[in-house]
Order: sequence, then C-alpha cells, then structure tokens
Amino acid sequence: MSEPLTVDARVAARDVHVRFDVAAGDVVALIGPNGAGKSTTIHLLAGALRPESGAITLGPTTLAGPHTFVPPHRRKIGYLEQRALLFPHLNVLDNVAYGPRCWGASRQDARRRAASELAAVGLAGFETRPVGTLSGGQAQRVALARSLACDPDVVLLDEPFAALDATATPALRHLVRGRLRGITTLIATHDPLDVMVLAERVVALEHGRVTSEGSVEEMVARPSSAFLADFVGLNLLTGRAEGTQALALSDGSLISGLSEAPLPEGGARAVFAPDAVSLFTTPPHGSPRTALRAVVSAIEDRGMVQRVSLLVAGQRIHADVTPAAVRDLGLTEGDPVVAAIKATQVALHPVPAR
Amino acid sequence: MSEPLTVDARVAARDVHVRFDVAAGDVVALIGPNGAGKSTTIHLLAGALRPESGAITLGPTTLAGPHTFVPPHRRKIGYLEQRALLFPHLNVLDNVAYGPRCWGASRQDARRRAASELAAVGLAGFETRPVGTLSGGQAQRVALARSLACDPDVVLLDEPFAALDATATPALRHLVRGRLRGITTLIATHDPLDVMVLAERVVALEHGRVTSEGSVEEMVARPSSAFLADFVGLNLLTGRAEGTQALALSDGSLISGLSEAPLPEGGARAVFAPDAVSLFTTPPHGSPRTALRAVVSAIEDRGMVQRVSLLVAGQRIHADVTPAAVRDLGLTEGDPVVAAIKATQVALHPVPAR
Amino acid sequence: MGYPRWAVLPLGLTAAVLGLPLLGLVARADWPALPQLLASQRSLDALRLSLGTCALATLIVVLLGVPTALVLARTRGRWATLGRTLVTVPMVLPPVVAGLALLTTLGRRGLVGQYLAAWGIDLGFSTAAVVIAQVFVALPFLVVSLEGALRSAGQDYERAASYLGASPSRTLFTVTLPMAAPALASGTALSFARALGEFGATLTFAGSLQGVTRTLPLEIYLLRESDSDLALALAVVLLGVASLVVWFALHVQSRGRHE
Amino acid sequence: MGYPRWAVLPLGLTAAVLGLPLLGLVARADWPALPQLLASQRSLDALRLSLGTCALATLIVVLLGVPTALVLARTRGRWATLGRTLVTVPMVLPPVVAGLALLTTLGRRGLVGQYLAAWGIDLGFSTAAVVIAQVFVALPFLVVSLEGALRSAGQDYERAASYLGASPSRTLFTVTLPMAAPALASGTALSFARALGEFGATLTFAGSLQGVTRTLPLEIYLLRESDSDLALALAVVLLGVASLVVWFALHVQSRGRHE
Amino acid sequence: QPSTPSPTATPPARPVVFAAASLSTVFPTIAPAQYSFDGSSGLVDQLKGGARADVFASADKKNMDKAVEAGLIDGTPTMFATNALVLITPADNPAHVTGFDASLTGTKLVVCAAEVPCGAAATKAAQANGLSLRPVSEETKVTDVLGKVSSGEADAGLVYATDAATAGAKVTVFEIASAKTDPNTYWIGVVAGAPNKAGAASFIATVMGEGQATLKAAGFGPPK
Ligand SMILES: Nc1ncnc2c1ncn2[C@@H]1O[C@H](COP(=O)(O)OP(=O)(O)OP(=O)(O)O)[C@@H](O)[C@H]1O
Ligand SMILES: Nc1ncnc2c1ncn2[C@@H]1O[C@H](COP(=O)(O)OP(=O)(O)OP(=O)(O)O)[C@@H](O)[C@H]1O
Ligand code: MOO
Ligand SMILES: [Mg+2]
Ligand SMILES: [Mg+2]
Repeated sequence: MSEPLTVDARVAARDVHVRFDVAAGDVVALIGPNGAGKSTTIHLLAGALRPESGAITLGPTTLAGPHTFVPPHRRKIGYLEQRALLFPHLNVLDNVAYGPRCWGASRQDARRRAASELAAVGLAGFETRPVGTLSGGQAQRVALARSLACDPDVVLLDEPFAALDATATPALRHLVRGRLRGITTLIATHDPLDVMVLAERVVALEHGRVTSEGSVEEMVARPSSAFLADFVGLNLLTGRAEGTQALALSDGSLISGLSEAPLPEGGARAVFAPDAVSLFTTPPHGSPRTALRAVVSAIEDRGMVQRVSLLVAGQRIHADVTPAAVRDLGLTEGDPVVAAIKATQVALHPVPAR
Repeated sequence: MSEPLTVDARVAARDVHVRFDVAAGDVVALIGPNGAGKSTTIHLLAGALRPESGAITLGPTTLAGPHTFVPPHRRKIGYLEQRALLFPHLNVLDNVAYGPRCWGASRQDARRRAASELAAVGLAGFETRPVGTLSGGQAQRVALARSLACDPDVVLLDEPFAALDATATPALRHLVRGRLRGITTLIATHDPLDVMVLAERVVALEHGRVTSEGSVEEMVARPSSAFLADFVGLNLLTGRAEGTQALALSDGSLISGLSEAPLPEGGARAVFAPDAVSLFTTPPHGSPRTALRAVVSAIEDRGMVQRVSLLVAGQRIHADVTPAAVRDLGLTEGDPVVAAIKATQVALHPVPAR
Repeated sequence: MGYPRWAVLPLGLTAAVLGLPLLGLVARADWPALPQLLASQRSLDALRLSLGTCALATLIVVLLGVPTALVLARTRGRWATLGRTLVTVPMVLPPVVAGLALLTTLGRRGLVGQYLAAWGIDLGFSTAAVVIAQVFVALPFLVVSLEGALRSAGQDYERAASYLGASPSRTLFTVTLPMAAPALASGTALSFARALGEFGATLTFAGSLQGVTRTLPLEIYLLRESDSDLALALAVVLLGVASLVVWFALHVQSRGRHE
Repeated sequence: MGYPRWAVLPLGLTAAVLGLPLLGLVARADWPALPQLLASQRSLDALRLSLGTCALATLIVVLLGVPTALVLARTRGRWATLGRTLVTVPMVLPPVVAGLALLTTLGRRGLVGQYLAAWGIDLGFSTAAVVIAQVFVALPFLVVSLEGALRSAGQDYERAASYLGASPSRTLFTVTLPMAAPALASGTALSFARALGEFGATLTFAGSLQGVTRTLPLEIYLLRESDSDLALALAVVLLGVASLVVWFALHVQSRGRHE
Repeated sequence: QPSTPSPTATPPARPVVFAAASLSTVFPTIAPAQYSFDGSSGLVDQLKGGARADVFASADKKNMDKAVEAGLIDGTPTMFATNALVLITPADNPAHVTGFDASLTGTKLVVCAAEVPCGAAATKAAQANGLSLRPVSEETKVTDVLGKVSSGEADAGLVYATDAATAGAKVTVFEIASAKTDPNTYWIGVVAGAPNKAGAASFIATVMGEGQATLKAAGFGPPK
C-alpha cells in the first residue's frame, strides 16, 4: 500500500527549492529553523501549493509536475497543521468522522471509527461537544484524531505536539508511532524527541534548501551544520535489544536504559544527552548502570562546556563536561576513558520499523 | 507601577472556579493538564470573559465584580494567545506598532518602538512583510513582540513558546524574562522550563480548580498531586550565587552548573533532573563536579525506576535510579550517601526578581 | 461588548428612518376595510401568486447564485472584477427598464425570444414571465452579498476539508455553505424580499392579469388608482407576510448555529 | 481550485440571465439619437442630480448602516432577530408604497412632517426628499449584507485588538472595517446601485421637477411616454455610469488587499 | 425634445405644474413652467401629502373629482382636452385584426385595468360595441399597453389616440367610433393655496388659448 515519494520542487516566491526522496513506509523528520521551509514543503506534498517547476511523485503516480497536478482531495493524506482548524459547525465526533465519510464510509461506520480515534487520543466522552468549547490542547488532539481517521497513504504532520500538555505528549507520540507503522510520513518538528522516537530519516532544511539528509543515526553522529548539531544535542547508539531494558553494542558491551514499552527483539536505539555522560578514568562503583570503554577522539571548547567526542564500539558519542573536569582528568585525544551513563537517563526505542 | 492581583472567579458553564492571589510584580506560572482551565483563567484576567460571580482586582481597581467590569481595552495587558492572530491587513511593523498607537504614541514613535521590539525577537528586516507570508513560528514571534510593545501592567502568556523552534526558544525565553522584571505576570504553560526560568510562584489547576499554589521551590519539593509531580520532574535547590558558575547551600556545600548569563549576586536556583543524580557510597573521582552529602529519606518504587528522596542541607531532592542500583548499593532510609551531579546537567538561574 | 457604545446612536437613526415610515403606513391604512379586502378573490389570487412565484424565483436564485458567488469569490484579477461588475450592474436598472430589457430579449420578437417562439415556447403574459422577471432583479442581490462574505471568510477550512478527502463539491456543501450560513440566509432573505416587492419589471415584461401575472405589488398599485388608503392596507399585508418569512428564515438560521 | 468544476455551469446561466437582457437593451437603444439626447439640458440635469443625490445618499447609508450592521451582528437572541427582520422588511415594499409611506410620515401633513413644517422645515418635493427616499430604500441593503459578513467573520481579531488597548471605536475603524472591506465595498456598491435605480419612491415622495427632483430614472420614465427607444438609450447611459462607479469601487478594493 | 418657449405674456415667475404623465411631451411646448409629471392618482396623493403646486392637470375626471373633494382645488376645474380610445396592432398586424370587432377573439389583446381611466374607457367601448374582451393582460398604465403592442409582444391593444401618435409607424391604428363620441376628458385647475396664483391663472389661460392648437397637433381632441 505504501509507496516511495520523490520530491523536487521549487517555489520561487518563498525562495524554496527542496529535493529529497522518501522510501516507501519511511518516517522522515523535516527539521530546520523558523522559516526554513518545512511548512512549505508539507504544503507542496499536501497539494496546497503547486511547485513552479520540478515534480513530486508517489510511487507510480505523479502528484505534481509540469503537466499534472493531483488536487489535495485525491491524495490520500493525513495532514495535521499547526492550527487545528476544526469545523465550527460540526461537533467533535462529526469532525473526526468527516474524513471517513469523504472516503465513502457509511455514516454509522464513520462515526464508529471516529469514536475509536477519539478514544485513542484520550477524548472519549467529548463526542457531542461543540468544537468552540474545547481548550487549545483538546482541539489539537481532535485534529490529530481527524487526520488519522481516514487511513492515509501519506501522513504529513506539522508540529503535531506543539500545543499539547507535556504530560500528554509521550502517550500521544507513542500512539502516533504505532499508527505510522508502514505509512510514508513526513513530520516537521522542533522537538528532537519527535525525531528520535518517530523517524528513521532526517531531512534538514535551511533557507529553503535541503542542507543535510540521512538516517537519524548519521545525522546524530555527524551533524553537518551548526543548526543540526545544536538541534540534535543528543547521543544515539544503535545496537540490538538485549532483554527488554538493555541494548547490546557490536563489541558486546551493554547499555541499560528505560523504554516506554517493552523492547521488541531486533534493532534498538539508545538516546541520551551528552551532558548525561560522566567520564571516569577507572570504572566507578555507584548507581550508574552503564560503563562503556571509550577512546577520546576530540575535545572541542564550547565556552562554558567542553564537548568530548568519544568512539564507542565504532560509533561516535559526545560527552559535555566542564573545563575543570577536563583539567582534573587530564584528558587528551587518544586517551582511553570509561563513559558512565545512568540507566534512568537513557531512553531505549525500537528502530522505527517499515 | 505594578500592582497585586486577586482572583476569585467562577464560570459555571466551563465548571471553572479559580481563586488565587498574585503579589505585585510576581511572575506566576499557571499549570495543569489540557482543559484544566488555564486559558479560561487568562481570559478572565484579560476581560474576554466576565466571571459569573466573584471578583478580580488589580491593586485598588476592581477589574471585574458583581457591579463593575473594566473592558479589555482599559486593562493595560500584554496578552499572547495560542494563536498569533496577526491583523492580516497590516504589515509586520504596523501589527507591532498597533498597541503603542492605541495607548497614544505618535505614528513615528510607535513604529520606532515596534522596530526595536521586532529586532528583539530576531525579526529585524521583516518590517514590511505582509503577515500572510510568515511561517508559523515567525508569526508567533511577531505576536510576542506586539503584546510586549505597549508596556503592559500585567502580562498574560498562554503557551507563548509552543510554536517556536527549539533553537530559538532559550533566547526568547531569556528576552521575555528580562522584559517581565517587575511586571505582574501569568504564564500558562506546559513546559517545566518556563516555570523554572520565568516564575516565582506556581498555581496548579485541575478540573477548573486551584489544586495547589505556592512558590516554585515548594511545589518542586513537595508536589501535592500526581500531575504536579509528573509535571515538575525536576529538582530545585535554592541558595546564593557563588561566583558566576556555582551556588552555595546553607551548609556551605557548592553546586556547579551552567547559566545562560553570568549569575548576578544574590539568590539563585539550581535546576536538574532526578535522573541526573548519581548516588555513590563514597565520593567518586570523575568528571562530575558536584558531590553533595545527603541522607536517604524515602525510597519509592515507580516501576522501572526507584525514586530516592534525599535531604540536602535541609532541602529535598530526588534521584531516579534503577532497582538494580538500589540493590547494589544496599540503600535504605537513613543511609548517608554522596549525590553526584555533573555540572553540565545543572542549570543555574537567578531567583526571578521583583 | 463587541461594538462602540456610540453605535447605538446611528442604530437609533436607522430605526427611525426605516421604522417611522412603516409606522406611518400602518397608521394611515384603511383598517376597517381590510377584512373585506382580504376576503376578495382578487387579493387572495394576488397573494397566492406572489408567494408561489417568489418561492420559485428564490429557489432558482439560490441554485444559480450560490455557485456564481463562489466562483467569483475564488477568482482574482481582472476577470473577477469584470464578473462582479456585470453582476452588480443590473441592480441599478430602474425596474421598468429592466422589464423593457427582458421584453426586448425574451419577448416574441426579442433577441432570444424569436427562437423560443419558433420552438413554440411563448413566455409573454405567463406566470413563467413573472418568475423570470423576479429572478432577473433578485439574483444580483444574492450573488453580491454572498460573494463578499465568502471572500472575507477565506479558505482555511476548505483546505482542511480537501486534505480529508472532500471533493470541491463536498467541501462546498459540508463546509463552505454551512459556515457561510448567516450570509447565505441574509442573501436569500434579501433576494426573496426583492422578488416579493418586484413591480416594474413584472408589469412591463409579464403584464398584469388576475391569478396569472398580477402579483401583490401590482394589485396594490392598481388598488391605489381607486383608493390609496385601501392600497396601503394591502401593502401592510404584504409587509406582514414578508416579515413572517424573513423572521422565520433568520430564526431558523440562528437556532441552527451553536452558540 | 477553490470551487467545484460544475460551478461554471450555473455561472454561465447567471451570465446569460443577467447578461442577455443587458445586451438586448444595448442592441435596441436608439444610438444615433443619443448624442443629441445627452447634450440636452434635461438629460444633463437629470444625470447631475442623480449622481449628486446618490453620492450623498450612499454616504448617509454608510454612516448609519455600518454601526447598525455592527450592533446587529454582535447581538444575539430575540432582539437581534427582531432588529434584523425590521431592517430586511422595508426592502419588500414596492417602491411606490415606500414613497407613500414616506409621504404620510414626512410630508407636510404627515406624522412627523407636520412638526417639521411647524419648525419651517419642508422636506416634500425638494432635493432633500430625493435623498431621503434613496436612503430609505438603499439602507437595508447595506445593513443586511454587511451584517451577514460580520457575523460570519467572528470576533477573534477584534478581541486581539482590544487586548492591545484599542477601544471599541478604534477596533471598528482599524480592524473590523478593514477586514470586512470586501463585504463593505459590495454592500456600498449595492446601496449605491439601489439608490441610482430608485424610481417609484422618489416619484411619489419627491415628485419629478427638472433639476430639483427629476433623477435619471424619472427622466427615463418620462421619455418613455414619447419614445421608448430613446428612453432605452438613456437607460444605457445610466447603466454605463453605474458600471463605471461599481467597477471603480471593486477595483480600488481589490488593489487595497494584500494578496 | 427641445422646448420652444411660447411668446405669451411672461408671468412674474414660472408656475409649478403637476400634470398627468400623458401630457409630458406636449405641455412643455405650450408654456414654460416647472413641471412634475406622474400618473394622475399619484399626483393627487402628492397634493394630499402637502406638495406645493400651482396647477393640477388631471388625465381624467375621477382624479380631478378626488382632488376637489379633498379641497385641493381653488374654484372649479376646467376641461381642456379630450382623448379618444383607439385600437392598435403591431405595424404588420400579425393576428390580422380588422378593427374593434370579433376579429379580436383569440388574439393576444392587452388593455388597461378597469381601475385606470383608459381601462374604464375600454370597458365602456366594449359594451357599446357588444364585445366581451378576453385580454391576456390588464395593464396599469397606458404606456405599458403601447409598449407591448409596439414591441410585437401583444397582437392588439386599446390606447389613446395620443399614445398611438407617439408610436408612429410602429403600430397600425383602428379608430373606434363609439369612443370618439364618449372620450376621456382632461381637466385643469388652480391648486388651493397656490403660492403663484397669477402664474397659475396665466398658465391655464395659455392652455385654453393658443395651447389648443398644440394639443390638437399631438392627437388630443377639443374639450366638449
Ligand atoms: N504564504 C506565503 N507567501 C509568501 N511567503 C511565505 C508564505 N508562507 C511562508 N512564507 C515564507 O516562506 C519561507 C518558509 O516558510 P515556512 O512556513 O515553510 O517555514 P517553516 O519552516 O514551516 O517555519 P516554522 O518553523 O516557523 O513553522 C519563510 O521565509 C516564510 O516567511
Ligand atoms: N468557549 C467555551 N465554552 C464552553 N466551554 C469551554 C470553552 N472554552 C473552553 N471550555 C472548556 O473549559 C474547560 C477549560 O478550558 P481551558 O481552555 O481553560 O483549558 P486549558 O487549561 O487552557 O487547556 P489547554 O492546555 O488544552 O489549552 C475545558 O473543559 C474546556 O473544554
Ligand atoms: O398618465 Mo395617465 O393618468 O395613466 O393617462
Ligand atoms: Mg511551519
Ligand atoms: Mg489553553
């Protein structure tokens, strides 16, 4: 059902010219500073905007090209904008049932489907509410339910969680994650966690151009621009799940961590912040579960902190420490060190599956 | 110029009845899950909603009561909504200049002021852009500039940073922080960082009622509900600035950390996550700068992690560790431990000043 | 809240400008003669004919006008301005001239009418001619008022619907029109009112035969030749009927909206 | 995009319904006689009078109608429905009846007119009466069309302005009206058009004195007594003037908007 | 229509003349005045409403009587012209009407409604000729009857001789003998409280005097 996507589109008026491909079923994060062209790209895919030149294809279908243009309503997309834009003349349930009705479901089936989507976003019981009476976050959740209710071929999310309360976000992200399995997806986001949890690949935009493209792993390991490095700010180690709360690297060393749901077998990612990495010269005895043998490959002075690059089982991670610590430990390039990370600071996620 | 605020207002249709006070010049964070009544409270203060019973007073003025109601335009408020709502028929500069014009500034003065507010939010050069051509985040920044341009007596912010890109938020938060000095402020937010960085006091709402109210310190130390505990999720230690990169507790122990701007003399806060606290039986030798003597006061089983409560110089903090670590270290209540925290995981902030 | 307080002053003036003449009308009407007048076959015929033709004309106006307003609201540039001008201009015609225009076009020897006549279709002096005259004068009112509202409202919600898979037609019926309901209702009321009051064009194009083409305004005009006060009484009846219809339309519309 | 493709069908029908009669009018008019007709003092007087009174009437309509539409749009419940009904209903009056209503109210012996006469103010059969008649028939059109648009548009932006310190008046002039510009422009064009075409009420209330109360439609009416083709030619002139004014209003309005 | 001022003794000021619409072409060529034209009944309504006028010229006796009854006229009004009903068809007479007779049956005949003067005259004429008319429309204004016949929309119509005269070659005219003997009458009088009584009197004098020739040329008959 899912198809690969190729994008090569120019919108001169906004100085945007984006070019990238998405494999069938891939979840791709679109990142970049305000005004970089993320929403413009999403609009191009949704059909809200027609590229001035270039083409957009989904599998064998040309969505937009010099001579073709498939209108938005013939693209089976699930699109969630920054604004909820719920229809004010329909109640919550009928808003969510709108998509299924458009794609041919009977009124009853559409409502049944809508009710279950609403329940999934935690809004069971809100069915008959007029949308004008919802809080901002509630409205955004209804919009999310609405955009997923018509089983889209391609999902386009533009900062989907920005208006949600912090305690509700992880659960919804988890829900979205489950729903996106196997659906070609683009997520424009400002939240690195969205990238780490939901995406397989990253397309970074700056000033309307793709400045970097690759797997999440590559981007984290070798961010190719200052924005990316800043944005990522997180370490990522990929290995295989070992039990439900740990991950094994290629050299056999183990990383303990926490995961929202028990890790399935197979590929897994450990995500942790550079400032969560403590450095020791000998393995310490304390609460940190993980002690990785590493070699210092570089030390970068970033003002208040020093960023120490480490090689662990062939993968690159960073540790942020104070200049005083570098002095104390007498660190230089090539030194072997022990990198300790508390299990509670490591998030484990399965590698997003096709 | 700034005045204390007292709120005791009921809106039966939304099942909201809020009661709290704000001292003159205080910055208060309004927190609570989606639909708790944060925006409703803000609307009551802005004058968009009239309380069905109760009263709202600002200093000697009754803003709303059984017999009085000051309309929104006579309240000198800076209000930023979840939606930017920029006037589509005005360009960016004139949107920002709108407020000053309303309060009597000449066209020239208003434009000058607007230009400087725009520059402050990083949008110099956007003056003559039609607002329809802004990206989502750009629009929200313009709205922020617009709401601050008329020197408000009371500032009301409803999730001000939700739509901003992650790399831009810290700078803007810093800007807002400076601007709020001495202005009575309410911030509805889902981001604990907003609370820690900007607020002195917290009012927590659930189901339309104030469930908890107090200083940020109190709330962090003794969250009175599951939502609060979840929301906060951070440790806070208050002391006095010691140099520009450390904070001294009452027992003389030092906490190293990082701060966005050099710490001024006086009260300061150290903010760090419970999972950033490593526990040792003896002081370790490694990169962590801070090693605090602490006593275990409680151990709570939270499933995947154990939350260890610690007393440090009379203040309570938490350490999240794995069950395995508790077993390894043989921790029980009353045990003395060393709590190590990496300086790069500690954020230092001045106590928000009146 | 919602409007400056001084706005009630012009509101009061408007009420006076529109209300006083209506009051004057009611005051001068020959009330005692009214029951007998209303019982007369002529008045009943005129009333029935007026309501029937206006209902049909309003239906046609909505069917033609709504899509026209939509297309004009969604088109930009020269063509849109031209289209909007063309739609507005017929409103300016004095009704008698409008009737003459219809006559020269659709009459037996008219531009188009001669071909219709060859096909055996003769519109002159028929009830159909009354409806055509009403459509001609009422259509611009719906188009112009709805078009303005649609243009003001923008297209955000329509785009949201299209992303959910709604074809332009479905979007029109499930989003655009329900959301423009207030403007559509007032535009329809406007058109109905214009059709109900229509006089000059009907007279000139369709003639005036009891039960066939003599609508209420024509009857009132005729009655005036013999007795102005009685004519005014019948005009008040027309006014009453119109008030009821308009009030009902507005009432239904305001109940249909969520507060 | 923006509308279903089938919408061009009713659009075409609308164009035919409104356009063909106009074409017929132009085709039948007595063109060779037009230059001489236009050069005559009578025609010039009528044209001048029509443009002057319509401009003034439209100004008054806007001054009274905009606040009225605003208040009605921002009021809910019974009173609003009542107000809107009262505003809509005068549109239904056949113009002659409207004229009679004005006469019985503002005439020298009318309900209000007798007091005005006692103060030395005599409105009847003066140019002022022409303007009053035009205001009476045109005002409802502005109110009804603008009210619908304001109601559809909602109040979010107005609230945003009030938080920035804008009084309701300032909000009205700097936010509400600029944002409702398309609806305001079309409502004004509608009113102007209605006033320019006004005939029956003017004739009855203001009479038909050359240069004082005989506007273009009245002149056309009189001309028709002697030569209908010449009357049609003058009607085409009226049409041309109206087209120009309307086109200009729409053009200015569309240039003023940011794309 | 250029109006040629007549060389009468010029009164102090032009009188205000309220005259039936059917006089709108001919009156300005008789004497200069400030004219206001409308249907006769409309003019009576205006006078009742307090319109300031000096002269009222009605196209029938009924409306002049109404004016007198309402005290709007000074003294007694004078008949100044008559106008006889005629039958007209489009120039090519498509229904082959032969006159005001049985040939009208089955044709599209338009007449004035009984309420207006020309309609009353039509009814009288039909009675006099033993015809029962089945019109397809009963118009409220004689101009509308003329318009429908001259445009070919109707096959035949009953109008006044003066109306038929304005249509010229566009219509074929059949005279009605009975109508000539019992024509419609035109009346003129000074309005009560006229601001310009002298002007009014001199205007009426002109109409009754040298104006008669002009009226005759326009198709009117002499007063009886
Ligand atoms: N309708 C429009 N017309 C013209 N230019 C536009 C329009 N919308 C956006 N732009 C411009 O195009 C560029 C890309 O904007 P876009 O909305 O795609 O950014 P974004 O990456 O989504 O930013 P954000 O994170 O703030 O949402 C920006 O410079 C913006 O100002
Ligand atoms: N206009 C309205 N009419 C009726 N009820 C409303 C209206 N707006 C909000 N509510 C209801 O009032 C309650 C409080 O809503 P409010 O908008 O204040 O929540 P909030 O705390 O701001 O939530 P969020 O974090 O999602 O913005 C909710 O139950 C909401 O559904
Ligand atoms: O103008 Mo008249 O009074 O209908 O003949
Ligand atoms: Mg965006
Ligand atoms: Mg809210």
